[in-house]
Amino acid sequence: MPETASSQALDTFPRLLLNHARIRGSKAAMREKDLGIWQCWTWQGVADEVRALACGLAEMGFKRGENVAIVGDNRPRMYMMMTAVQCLGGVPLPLYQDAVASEMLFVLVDAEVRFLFVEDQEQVDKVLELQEQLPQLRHLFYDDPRGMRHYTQPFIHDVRELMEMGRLHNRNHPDLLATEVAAGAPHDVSIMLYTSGTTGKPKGVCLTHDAFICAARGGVEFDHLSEDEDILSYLPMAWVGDHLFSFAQAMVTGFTINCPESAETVMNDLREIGPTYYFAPPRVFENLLTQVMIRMEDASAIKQKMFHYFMSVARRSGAEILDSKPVSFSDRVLYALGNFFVFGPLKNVLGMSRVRVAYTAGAAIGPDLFRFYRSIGINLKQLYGQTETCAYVCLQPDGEIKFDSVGKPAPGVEVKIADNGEILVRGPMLLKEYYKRPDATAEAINADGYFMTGDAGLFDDEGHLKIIDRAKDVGKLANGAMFAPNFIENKLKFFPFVKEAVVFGDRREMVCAFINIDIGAVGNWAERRGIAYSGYTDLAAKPEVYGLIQDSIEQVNAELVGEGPLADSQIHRFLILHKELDPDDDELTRTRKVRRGFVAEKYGVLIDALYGGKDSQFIETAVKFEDGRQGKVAADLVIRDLKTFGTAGREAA
Amino acid sequence: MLYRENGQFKTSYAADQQIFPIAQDRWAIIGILVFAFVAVPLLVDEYLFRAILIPFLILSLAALGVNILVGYCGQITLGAGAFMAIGAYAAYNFHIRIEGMPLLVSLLLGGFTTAVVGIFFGIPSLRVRGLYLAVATLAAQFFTDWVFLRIPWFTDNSSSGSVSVSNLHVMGWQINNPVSKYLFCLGFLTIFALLAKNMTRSAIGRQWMAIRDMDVAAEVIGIRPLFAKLSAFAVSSFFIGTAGALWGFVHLASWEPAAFSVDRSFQLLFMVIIGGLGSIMGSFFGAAFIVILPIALNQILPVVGDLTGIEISTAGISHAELIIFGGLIVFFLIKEPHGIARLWSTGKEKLRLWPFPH
Amino acid sequence: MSRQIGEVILDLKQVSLSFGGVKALTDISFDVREHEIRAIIGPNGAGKSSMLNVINGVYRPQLGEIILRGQHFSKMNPYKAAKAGISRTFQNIALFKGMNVIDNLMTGRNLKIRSNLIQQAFWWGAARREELAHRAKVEEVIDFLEIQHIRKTPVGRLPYGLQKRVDLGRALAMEPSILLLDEPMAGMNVEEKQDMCRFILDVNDQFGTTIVLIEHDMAVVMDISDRVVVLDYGKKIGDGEPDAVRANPDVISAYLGASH
Amino acid sequence: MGFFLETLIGGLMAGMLYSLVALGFVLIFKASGVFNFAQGAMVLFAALAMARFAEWIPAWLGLQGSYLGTAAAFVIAGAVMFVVAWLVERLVLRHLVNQEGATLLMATLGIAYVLEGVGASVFGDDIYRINVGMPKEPVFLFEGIFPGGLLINKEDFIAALIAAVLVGLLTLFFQKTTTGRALRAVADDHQAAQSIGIPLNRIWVIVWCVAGLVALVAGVIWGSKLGVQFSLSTVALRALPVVILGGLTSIPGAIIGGLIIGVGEKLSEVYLGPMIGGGIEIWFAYQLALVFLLFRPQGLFGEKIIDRV
Repeated sequence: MPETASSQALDTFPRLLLNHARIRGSKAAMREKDLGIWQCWTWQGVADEVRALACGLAEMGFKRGENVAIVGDNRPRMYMMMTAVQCLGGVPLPLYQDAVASEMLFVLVDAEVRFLFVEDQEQVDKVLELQEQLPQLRHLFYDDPRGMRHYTQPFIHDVRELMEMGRLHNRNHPDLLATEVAAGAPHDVSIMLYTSGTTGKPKGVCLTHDAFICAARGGVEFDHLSEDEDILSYLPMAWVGDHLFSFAQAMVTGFTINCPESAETVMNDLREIGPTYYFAPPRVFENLLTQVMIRMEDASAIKQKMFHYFMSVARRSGAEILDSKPVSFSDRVLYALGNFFVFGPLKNVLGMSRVRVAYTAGAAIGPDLFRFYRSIGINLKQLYGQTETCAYVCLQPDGEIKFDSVGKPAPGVEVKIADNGEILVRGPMLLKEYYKRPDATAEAINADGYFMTGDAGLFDDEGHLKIIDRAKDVGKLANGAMFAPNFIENKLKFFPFVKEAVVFGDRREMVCAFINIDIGAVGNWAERRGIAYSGYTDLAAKPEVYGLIQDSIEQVNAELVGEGPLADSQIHRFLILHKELDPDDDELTRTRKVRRGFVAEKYGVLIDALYGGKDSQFIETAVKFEDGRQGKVAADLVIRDLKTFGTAGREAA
Repeated sequence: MLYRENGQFKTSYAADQQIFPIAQDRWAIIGILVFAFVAVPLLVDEYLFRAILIPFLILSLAALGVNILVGYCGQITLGAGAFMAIGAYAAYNFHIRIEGMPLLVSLLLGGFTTAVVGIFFGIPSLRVRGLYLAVATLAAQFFTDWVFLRIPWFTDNSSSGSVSVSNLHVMGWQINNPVSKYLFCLGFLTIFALLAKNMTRSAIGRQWMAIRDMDVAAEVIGIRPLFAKLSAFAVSSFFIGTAGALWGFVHLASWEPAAFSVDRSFQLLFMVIIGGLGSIMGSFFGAAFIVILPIALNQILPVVGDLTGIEISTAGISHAELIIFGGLIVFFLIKEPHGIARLWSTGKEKLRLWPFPH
Repeated sequence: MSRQIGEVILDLKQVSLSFGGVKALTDISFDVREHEIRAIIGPNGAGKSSMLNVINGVYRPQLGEIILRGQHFSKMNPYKAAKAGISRTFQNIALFKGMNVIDNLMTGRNLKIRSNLIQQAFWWGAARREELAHRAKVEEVIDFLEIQHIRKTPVGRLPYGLQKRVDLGRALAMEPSILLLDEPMAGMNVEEKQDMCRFILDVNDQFGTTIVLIEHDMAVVMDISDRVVVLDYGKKIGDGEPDAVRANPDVISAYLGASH
Repeated sequence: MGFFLETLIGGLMAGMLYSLVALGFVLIFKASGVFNFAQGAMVLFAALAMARFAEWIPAWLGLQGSYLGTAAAFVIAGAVMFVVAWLVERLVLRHLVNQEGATLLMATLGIAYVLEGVGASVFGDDIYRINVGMPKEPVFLFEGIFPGGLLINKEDFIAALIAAVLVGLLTLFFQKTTTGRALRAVADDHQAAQSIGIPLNRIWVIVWCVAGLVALVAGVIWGSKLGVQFSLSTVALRALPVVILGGLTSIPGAIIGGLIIGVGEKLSEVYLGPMIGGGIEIWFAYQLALVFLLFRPQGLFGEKIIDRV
């Protein structure tokens, strides 16, 4: 049957796009809030612009297999450029738009980028800063012409120029695009994403059309997504999660992606669009919840009472109702009332009224946080995956949500646990290779074709995967007991007052911790108690704040007692850092993961003080401000001892 | 609380600039209109039509007119009653002096005549502002009072000074019972309210508001105060005049100049201030408040008297009404100087943000 | 810089203005060339604002004349000035407080409205088309000034710095050829001043708008203006390029005398 | 000629009373920015109080036909007006600080309703007479100069005299006393006045007391002439054009404006009335003021407004 033949042929993104243009050409493919309204592109419109872009690139001398770097916020034309590059058999290479010039340099050189597509003047300036070091750079295109009038360099072009050129080219060579698309193959690399890499230089992860299409199809079928979904695309385009959800899945199903107007208006744009399918890292959900709680504090007493009453009803039965589990009639009635008075309106102001499926991934999510969203009726689920696996390994099936697991292996994915506890995965979604790094590729994929995730985990009785830590981070205390720092840090970070935590203990006799407080939550807490403070450093040093954090850590200690092999990892001593850990100071990765080794080295004095039994320690640290200036922050940090719990009680019980 | 705005995104300026951009509001207004046009005629008795609904509709229309001038353009008027009178007498004269004049045309010509006179009395607004202007508009009030009382031509030389119209019909539809009168006025009000809303959201409305908020800045961006103010006077007078014609023709059927005294002017000004200056919705709220309050007091006071055992005479009740009416007005001005419309919009805002307080 | 400073577009000749015997401006002449940024500086009460008010006809000078693109005006009025493409911002922000940002900017499009009252009342035909077209124009200004997040906020609720930006926006919505700015940066913090400077330069650069600017912050004035005129007690005491003006002894003494 | 002079003098005498009432308006407006529409109701209320106390007090105390009763009634009515002033400040004005002119105007209308309602329920709503012993008989002056002399109504003459004296006293009070100076400071700038320690609230009570007193005198005079009845409150509306003519903030403006309006009204009634119909005095003053406004928007003595931008 011809139909089967054509659907079989839908194995690269350009073919998917052309197919959408054919069968749902007038349906909205992309929207962007611009000039006050949601500007729309239909699938046909997208296909036309992609054609113009691709032909323009061809005219400019683009060659099959070349990498095109794409830098900017989520904009329709940025996504279109990706497909345009793919049409010609090239590889789009999205970069983090907030990366500083020096960070971009490595990738641009490594990937031998000749063509660069950036959003605006800001990004152009960054590239111009590096111009000397990029001898291979041929053409730089920009999307937003604002402020670009005086850039006279001949290699800088408005993307509209490129498209104009492309249209002309298309008239002269109308078959070029079809030929190029036909020349593409599913095992071609469709995208290259650089992993930030907690150690060493970033590596380019090459992922094929096939890998991403499989991953996207798997997810789509798993959650029964249709072409009617709306998704808000606001996460960095260089992140694998955005690529899977906003690009690959949209391309597979034909649903609509929506780009917000600006960073300041994301919340408002979210409310307007009301996505049906939503994806965000835990930190976003966390911030939202904190906002909800802070804003509710200002509400009248009656409203607060009502809110808390119905939230308790939701905690009791909300998640169960969502999972269609049996719930008493009275609770159902109360929940329905709560839905009218609290949950429904709350979802409306959060922009989540229409959400059918929401996912979070990228870091562990606190059980309370997770429960909150599920209990008010938002079908929030976790997934597990990495850049190397197209963010696709495990998914939580509807109705089988466990707060401490990441779900079951996704369709088509094989997962097994190695002897050392490391999670190994195999399937069509695996990377093809690391760009120009056969050594790293060989290291990551074992002889059986399994990718070594580097995470330690275990399956529970029902086949749900539970992640404990990075495999290489799992160490041993001096007494031989297992030490999983991330596991403990995540427990700490589940407290709203703790922004970041770094724990130490590998090959040491006890566990100690650095804490970053959350300036918003703690600041609010302090204001309500009338504690005046001048800034982060000052607030962090307040004895009251120390007390607050101490309580939280001791609670974690109490929980750890029940975690079997991790009971010895209770935290004995801690201090609150005088500055916030910051990607600009290299203490965090761009995805806000702690660079443990770097931090340990940078703050060696503090670690010595923790383990040396001192009560306080002076430290002075260089910092980079947002505008690029350098400065110093100095403080005398207090160190506190903590209560730990024996395992005797548990044994007695 | 009732709002679910997710997914109501706008993909064109036309959608973004519609009168009710939120779907829930659109449904509510459709519901209200259906209720007013269909359910009310079936449910309500004659007394309610006569005593409350018809006066409410006509005075709402007049209040809309006053609000355009006072609320949108910032020109205080104390002569609204006079403009109602002009509308009523002009329509009357067109109606009786021109054979076979259709009712609708008479009413609208009443409005147009008022608009012309309104422009004339608006001329002082080009020179004087604020309270000076308020007093200048009183001049219009007293002058027209006198004209219709003393110049017999306007009242068709009627010996008693009172005029009357009868046998009203529009294209074969007899407007002779309370329901038909109600529907006739409701139709007028609906259309005029739509026109008023359109004007206030267009260039002309912005000109009025610019003059109101900061006249020097308005001039600097090329708004001519002459045109803005006189157009506000004209439109406002047109509305008030038409309302006056309806008041005379439909509500009263026979009337004398006292029906449009300075008290009527004050009453209309009360409506827009209590309802909310610069708000179409406020005009309705204000009219409802002012129409219903005296009737409610009239009903409630004797009951209160009975309950407390105090014998209240009819005169006593009317005095108490005055006191309570005045007191409530002062109370309202103190508690919510921006009027009921402000309460309404904060309430709506709260509902949209619910459960958050702000 | 690619912009070309052109011919004299606005010329003031021997303008004198007084209020009931109090002299605000005495025999002042100066010219403004097309596309340039022209600053007026001087101590408080030097007559700077009066100068702008004369240019766009809010005040009528007793003596002197204004030549705008070769046309002589002995008396300007605000409407004529607006028609001729002069728009301005105000020292004490004169926004329309009862309207939101979009509507404030829409008032700036007033002179370009062609539809009549009746069409507007029915929101019909030309009125509707115009309304939507002008909205699109206004959105461009909103985009230009980066005030998307407040487009539907009533201006009264905005912080001062943003109100100033909206004030500029309303002036820009007129698509003026000459823009008069009365202390656009007064009372702003450093960051807001930087933004405002950037906007002023961008306006001048992108649209070729001629700008006449009153400003107190000398660093800013010297930085962005092409020529500076200095007033003191209603008299002109200096005129020229920033460096020349800075070196002018009269200016130095007026300024030192005023600020120390 | 004699007839013209007669009319002129009659107008001046009536105008003196307008001046007095206008003064009440101006004082309140100067001190608090309130355009007091309740002035008419205050006149009615004061007249009612006077009329009824003048009946009741002799009845209670058994004083018949004595001037003492009338005097006591006047004092008590004055006290009542002071209480009214105090209540107005307490219950209304202090809650409406910084509101717009139109709102304040509406509030005074509310006060007017309350006053009319209270007046009618406490004092009754019939027509009452006030008899303060004003001579009713006319006198003839200058019989030597004009044939038949000039006919002057003695009652009007005395009323005008009283009004003139009161106007004079008030003017002196506000020009010479500390309170007067404080009041003028308040009129110039509320905030500045407050910051140098002038108690706004007390000033307001004082001006409302003065306005109450003015209303009482006007009420007594008009009441004894026309009878105390509901329409008295609209007579005071006639004083409005006076303030417009004179300028809302000007005391001399109020005085001169009153005289002009008084004369204008009488002359127009006599000379224009027969031509275009009777009763034109209702609107004539307004039109006069209106035409005048077109040429001098700030009134005769009002300050010129300069727009600063």
